[in-house]
Amino acid sequence: MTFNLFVLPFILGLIFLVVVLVKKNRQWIRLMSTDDRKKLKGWYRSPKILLALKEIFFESLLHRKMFRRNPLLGYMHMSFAFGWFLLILFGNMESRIYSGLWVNPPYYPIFLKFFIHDKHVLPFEIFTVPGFFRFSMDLLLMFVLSGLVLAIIKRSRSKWFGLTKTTQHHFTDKVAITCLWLIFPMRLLAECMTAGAYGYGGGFITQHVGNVLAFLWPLNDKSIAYGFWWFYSLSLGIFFVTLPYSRYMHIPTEVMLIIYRNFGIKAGKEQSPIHEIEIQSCPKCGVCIDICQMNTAAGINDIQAVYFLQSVRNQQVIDGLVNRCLVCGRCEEVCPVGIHTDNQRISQRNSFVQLQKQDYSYLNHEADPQKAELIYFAGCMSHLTPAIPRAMTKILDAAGVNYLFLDEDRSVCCGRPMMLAGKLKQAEELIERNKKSITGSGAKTLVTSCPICYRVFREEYGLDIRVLHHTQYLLELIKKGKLPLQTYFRKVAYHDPCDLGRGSGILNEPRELVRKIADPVAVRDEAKDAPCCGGSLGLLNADRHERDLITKEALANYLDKDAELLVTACPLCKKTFAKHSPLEVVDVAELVAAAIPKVEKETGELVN
Amino acid sequence: MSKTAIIIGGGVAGMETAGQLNRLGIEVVLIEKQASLGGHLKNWDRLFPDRRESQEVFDYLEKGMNDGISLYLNATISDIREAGGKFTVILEDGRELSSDALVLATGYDLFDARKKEEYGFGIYDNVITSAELEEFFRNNKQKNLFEGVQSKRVGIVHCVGSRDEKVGNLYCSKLCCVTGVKQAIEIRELMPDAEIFCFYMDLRMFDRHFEEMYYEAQEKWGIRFIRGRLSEAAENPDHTILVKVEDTLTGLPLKMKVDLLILLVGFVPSPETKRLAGMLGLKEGDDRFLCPSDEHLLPNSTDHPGVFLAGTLKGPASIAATIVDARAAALQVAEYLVNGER
Amino acid sequence: MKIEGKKQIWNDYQKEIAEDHFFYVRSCIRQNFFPGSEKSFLRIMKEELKKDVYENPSHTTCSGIGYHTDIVPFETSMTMVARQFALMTEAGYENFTTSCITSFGLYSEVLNTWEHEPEMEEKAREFLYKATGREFKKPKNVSHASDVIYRFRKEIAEKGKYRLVNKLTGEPIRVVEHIGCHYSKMFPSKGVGGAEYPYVLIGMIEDWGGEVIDYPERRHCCGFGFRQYLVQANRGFSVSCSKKKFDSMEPYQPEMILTNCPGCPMFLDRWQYAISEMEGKTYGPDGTGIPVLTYEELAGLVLGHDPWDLGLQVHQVPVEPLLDKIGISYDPEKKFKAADGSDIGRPEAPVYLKFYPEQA
Amino acid sequence: MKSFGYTITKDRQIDYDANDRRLIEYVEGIEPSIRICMECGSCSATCTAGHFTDFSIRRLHTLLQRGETLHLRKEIEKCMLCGKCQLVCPRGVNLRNLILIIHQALDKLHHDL
Repeated sequence: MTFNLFVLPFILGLIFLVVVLVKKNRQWIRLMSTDDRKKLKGWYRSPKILLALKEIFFESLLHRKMFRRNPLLGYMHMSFAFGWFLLILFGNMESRIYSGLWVNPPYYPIFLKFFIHDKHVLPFEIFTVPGFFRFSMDLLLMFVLSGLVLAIIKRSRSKWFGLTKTTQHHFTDKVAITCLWLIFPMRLLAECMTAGAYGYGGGFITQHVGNVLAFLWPLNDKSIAYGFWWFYSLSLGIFFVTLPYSRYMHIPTEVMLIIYRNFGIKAGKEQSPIHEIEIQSCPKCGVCIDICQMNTAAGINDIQAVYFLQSVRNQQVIDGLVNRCLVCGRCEEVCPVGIHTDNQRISQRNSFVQLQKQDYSYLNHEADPQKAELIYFAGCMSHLTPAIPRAMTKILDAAGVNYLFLDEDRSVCCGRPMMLAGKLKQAEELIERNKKSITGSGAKTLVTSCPICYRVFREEYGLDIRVLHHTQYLLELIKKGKLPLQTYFRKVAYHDPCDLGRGSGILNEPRELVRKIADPVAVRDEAKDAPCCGGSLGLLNADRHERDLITKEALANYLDKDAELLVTACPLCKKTFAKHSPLEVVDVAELVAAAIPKVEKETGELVN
Repeated sequence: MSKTAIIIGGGVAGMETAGQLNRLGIEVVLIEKQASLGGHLKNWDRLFPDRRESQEVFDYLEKGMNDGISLYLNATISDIREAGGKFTVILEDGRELSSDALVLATGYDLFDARKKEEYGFGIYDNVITSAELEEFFRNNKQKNLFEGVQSKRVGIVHCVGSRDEKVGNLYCSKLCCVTGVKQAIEIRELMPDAEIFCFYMDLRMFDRHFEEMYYEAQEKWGIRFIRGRLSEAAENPDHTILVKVEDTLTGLPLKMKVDLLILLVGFVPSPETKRLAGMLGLKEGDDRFLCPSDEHLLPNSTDHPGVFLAGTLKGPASIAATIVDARAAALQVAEYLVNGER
Repeated sequence: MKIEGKKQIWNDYQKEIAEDHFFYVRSCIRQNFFPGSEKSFLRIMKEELKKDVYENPSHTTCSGIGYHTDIVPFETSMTMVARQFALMTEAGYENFTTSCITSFGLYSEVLNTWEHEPEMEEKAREFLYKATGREFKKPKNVSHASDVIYRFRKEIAEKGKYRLVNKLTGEPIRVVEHIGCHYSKMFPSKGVGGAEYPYVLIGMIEDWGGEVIDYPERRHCCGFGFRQYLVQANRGFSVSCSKKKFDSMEPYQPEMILTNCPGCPMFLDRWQYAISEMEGKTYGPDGTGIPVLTYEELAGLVLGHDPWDLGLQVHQVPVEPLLDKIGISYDPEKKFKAADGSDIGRPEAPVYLKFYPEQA
Repeated sequence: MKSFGYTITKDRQIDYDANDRRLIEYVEGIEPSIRICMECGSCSATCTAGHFTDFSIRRLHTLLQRGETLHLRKEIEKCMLCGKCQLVCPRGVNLRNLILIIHQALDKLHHDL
């Protein structure tokens, strides 16, 4: 007999789940931009699918990244995901032994111990094929159950798992989690009871536990065991039905997300289906809470990506929450699922401010741009730190560069602050305006002192000339021998600005530059792990005390070293740090400018 | 033989000078025209910027009034004579007091707000002075200022009688600003839902903690500040006051109804000071306050040997500054009496 | 409002007003605006109060309009003022009284300047002598004609036939007073009651039985301000000023506006018409407007003079509702008849302001 | 309506009692830091947009405080959100957010204002 009525909840649930997932996936693909859809063409022939599968194995099943951040949390996720996967895999192989078929009805391996009672296999028999599988299945069940124990502990001891605040559950979440937690205990009980009632057919755990149960509970017979098979099937069925409407949707969506990502489809600044896929993929592991400076420095622990994404998923987004984020990219850097948390924020901000108009018609009266080979664009903020543009002009003059200081007199904002506030369309007008003066100058290179400008120039302007941050350009000048430098070995700590380091991946150039002139000290969090200075324009609604706390915490990263100077490469970082720093804060460009030896006018000799 | 000093005026400056001189072993005579000591201090409730009770300061000053000080209350001076470096002060009742030195500590008067007729003090029902408000605070600690009034909006007018050539006072009384901010906070404490406006020209928060108090008034208490001098006030039929200012920060004239208008009255020289200065031939400044012989180096001496000045008869000063000045005066007097230097 | 406070101020600002023998100078514009007013003053003074008032037909403008529009320099103005004083001196008078508020302000300004800068007085004497051969003494007493009526207000009340009381209800008539800017805003001590709370008109209203209404924009200018009115494009500013006053007084439901300046009654009266035509807005009950009277007209009414003899037919806001309220008898038929019985014509009916009884 | 060749000009005076204060109350509720402005004007002096036009965030804030909201929308449209104002503010007022919240408030209270 290979069918029983109790398998129906499981079967129906599974069919329902598959239908919903297929529909959802089709919907996502339909709503994708044509560009994104094109990327998916012929996916099955593409080697990218293999890379995707590999990533799925490591991330969706093994949870490798999560392991690195929090082993306990990683184990919990792995035991569920990988354990369940192995149960299915081994179950299928085991069921083949008894049915002799490669393809069995899906319920068959799941409920195998109901249908098959093989008295020839002993519980500890591991060197025969059926014995090995029976032993393994029990072991795997224990593996999954150990994850369950951790999950239960996590509900009350969330801090052990890095979550400072337990997330709120919806009704469907509650139903799903109850079913999920019931699935494996029910399976265990059903298998134990069945093995106990028959006196054979169980594994090393199920058989022995079953025997004990049969002894303790003489009334036990096959009908009670049958009841547990029903419970088991119901738990599975209900879990499958509620899954698409609960947070467990992250299990299937993450798989899709990995596939799409491997085909180059990413969450941008504007809403798209991939945003929803990312949001659905969040497993609420909470590593974004630990890393967030708003939390660690200012004690603000209800705005982190996990909560923000949840509010989007529940359609309870409020602007106050969306706007309360540095958009520093630190959580994006550590997210095990690879969610683009910054763009998620910006796209949500965008949906709040889409209809708000800006009017820059007053810029129409500006004169035509001058011509030059190289454009130097200091950026708005650099005008508040005049030492930076002064250092730059000194350097450019010393190197004999033919340049145009585009915003020497007055500047049009680069547009990134506007984008960070979600005003994407509105920023375009500023971008067009600046583009006109940049391209109109005929320059081949654009150098900027501001990482905020640099990032938007690169990402949004679509310029066909070289765009460099001054750290890159200065290094180039030095390497070409155009800048004679004297070194003075002062110990300095280098701070990576968010938009330059994490945001644009410019990590080495400033370091190399610093090494040429000074003596950098090692700091705790650096490069992509560097903290945000707290001045971020991405944070829209923090009060000054909260910002101060963030700045002070960030400074601590550099202060307990024997550094004499704090070096950064961003006017905003410089100005923000200067408020609290006991060390002098300078830009790399200032460091370079100071290292240019003076030239004796008459003799042409270099003097110190 | 011990030397004697007569101190005229029993306010903060007079009391502190008397106490200090007495502690230095000098015989002190203190003459006060009123029935009790303390002067204006007795009318204030709490002092800026820390809002301590004025009574505490008075208690300290009173402790200095020991047996070594001969006190003449209700005493008005009819004449002062001088012979051979000795002063004889003749009281109206004929008593004669003599001394080796004379300290004038006759203080100031508050500007009579009636002189700013356009503000309607004494005419409109709900226009009061900052001094009246202090009196209210001192006597009715828990009472609501606006019993029976529906909406609660208070206007506080800075520079009433100060920086005003039209009433003859070109000078800044300098303490009205901080008083206004202090009183604004105190009103807010009594009435948390009141809307409070200060009408100012500049906020002269010159002393320690003053600026912080202004900041607190804005941040914590939500006091609003409108830069513009009150031009005129009118009474509405419901007895509220219509104020008109230029909101100089927007460049627009502004009118607003307030339920209570408080006039921050400034310092003016007292007629009694003028009368005594006349007897002694002391120098009066353009602002009509008395001038010491050297504002930087001899701030308590006069060109008249043996005659000294202490406190606010030289111009507006806070209580803290007055006490410092009184101590300086005491030292100056002692030096004169011991070494004969002025 | 604390009346004691006001009384204190009124006590502080009392001025000396001559008792008899007045040298009277007229206003340039009032004879056109409200021609009955000056006539009424002379009639009251001479016939009712039996005072000696002298007018010299060769007196001229004081030049105040020119002075305040920056056309006539001060030196010229003070010489013209000196000439008026010379006429007074020649006629043997010492008490100078003016019909016009701006004149009153200018005479006060000139005398005050001479007091502080005697060399200016010398200059004026020299200029006057060179130009006309005249010499002068400064007047002993300078008053505005409203000061004089104020001084005799109680006598007028005694002789009066009417009181400012609503005949039907017995309630006092609610009056807002409007003082000309040049009366005391320049020299508070020269006006009865000072600059902020002038008493000159209030005294009349109180003694004649009315109730004075204070309102927030009481001090605001009527908007005449020579420069505003003389340039047509600026008249919008003038009318806006008047409108500000009307809007402010409207909630108090005044039954009448009393004035003591040549320009104010003109503009407070005519602008009510202009505003009604431009914006459809009227201020009195049932679209009738608020009647505006000069103090001479009001004194005449109190004394029982015929309204049409007082020239009330040239008012734009109809006065009949007010007359009816007080119970002053008049013949509606005579309103547009001259003294000789001939027809003087009728103004076109306004669209919104109810001017003719049949419009109401 | 008749024309006499001149018009009745609207009073320039701010009528505080007649003005609608809902906007400032909304804005202040979300961004209380605007209370501590001392009207120094450094924000407007450094303003990127202010270099090209008469946009003044200081004046805009003052007018908002007085309930003068008629031209507010047009004014804030000139802002580039660069954030310099906030950086120079000696009192730490969150000026950039002020612009965003005014936008938001105008949208939310749109029907009533």
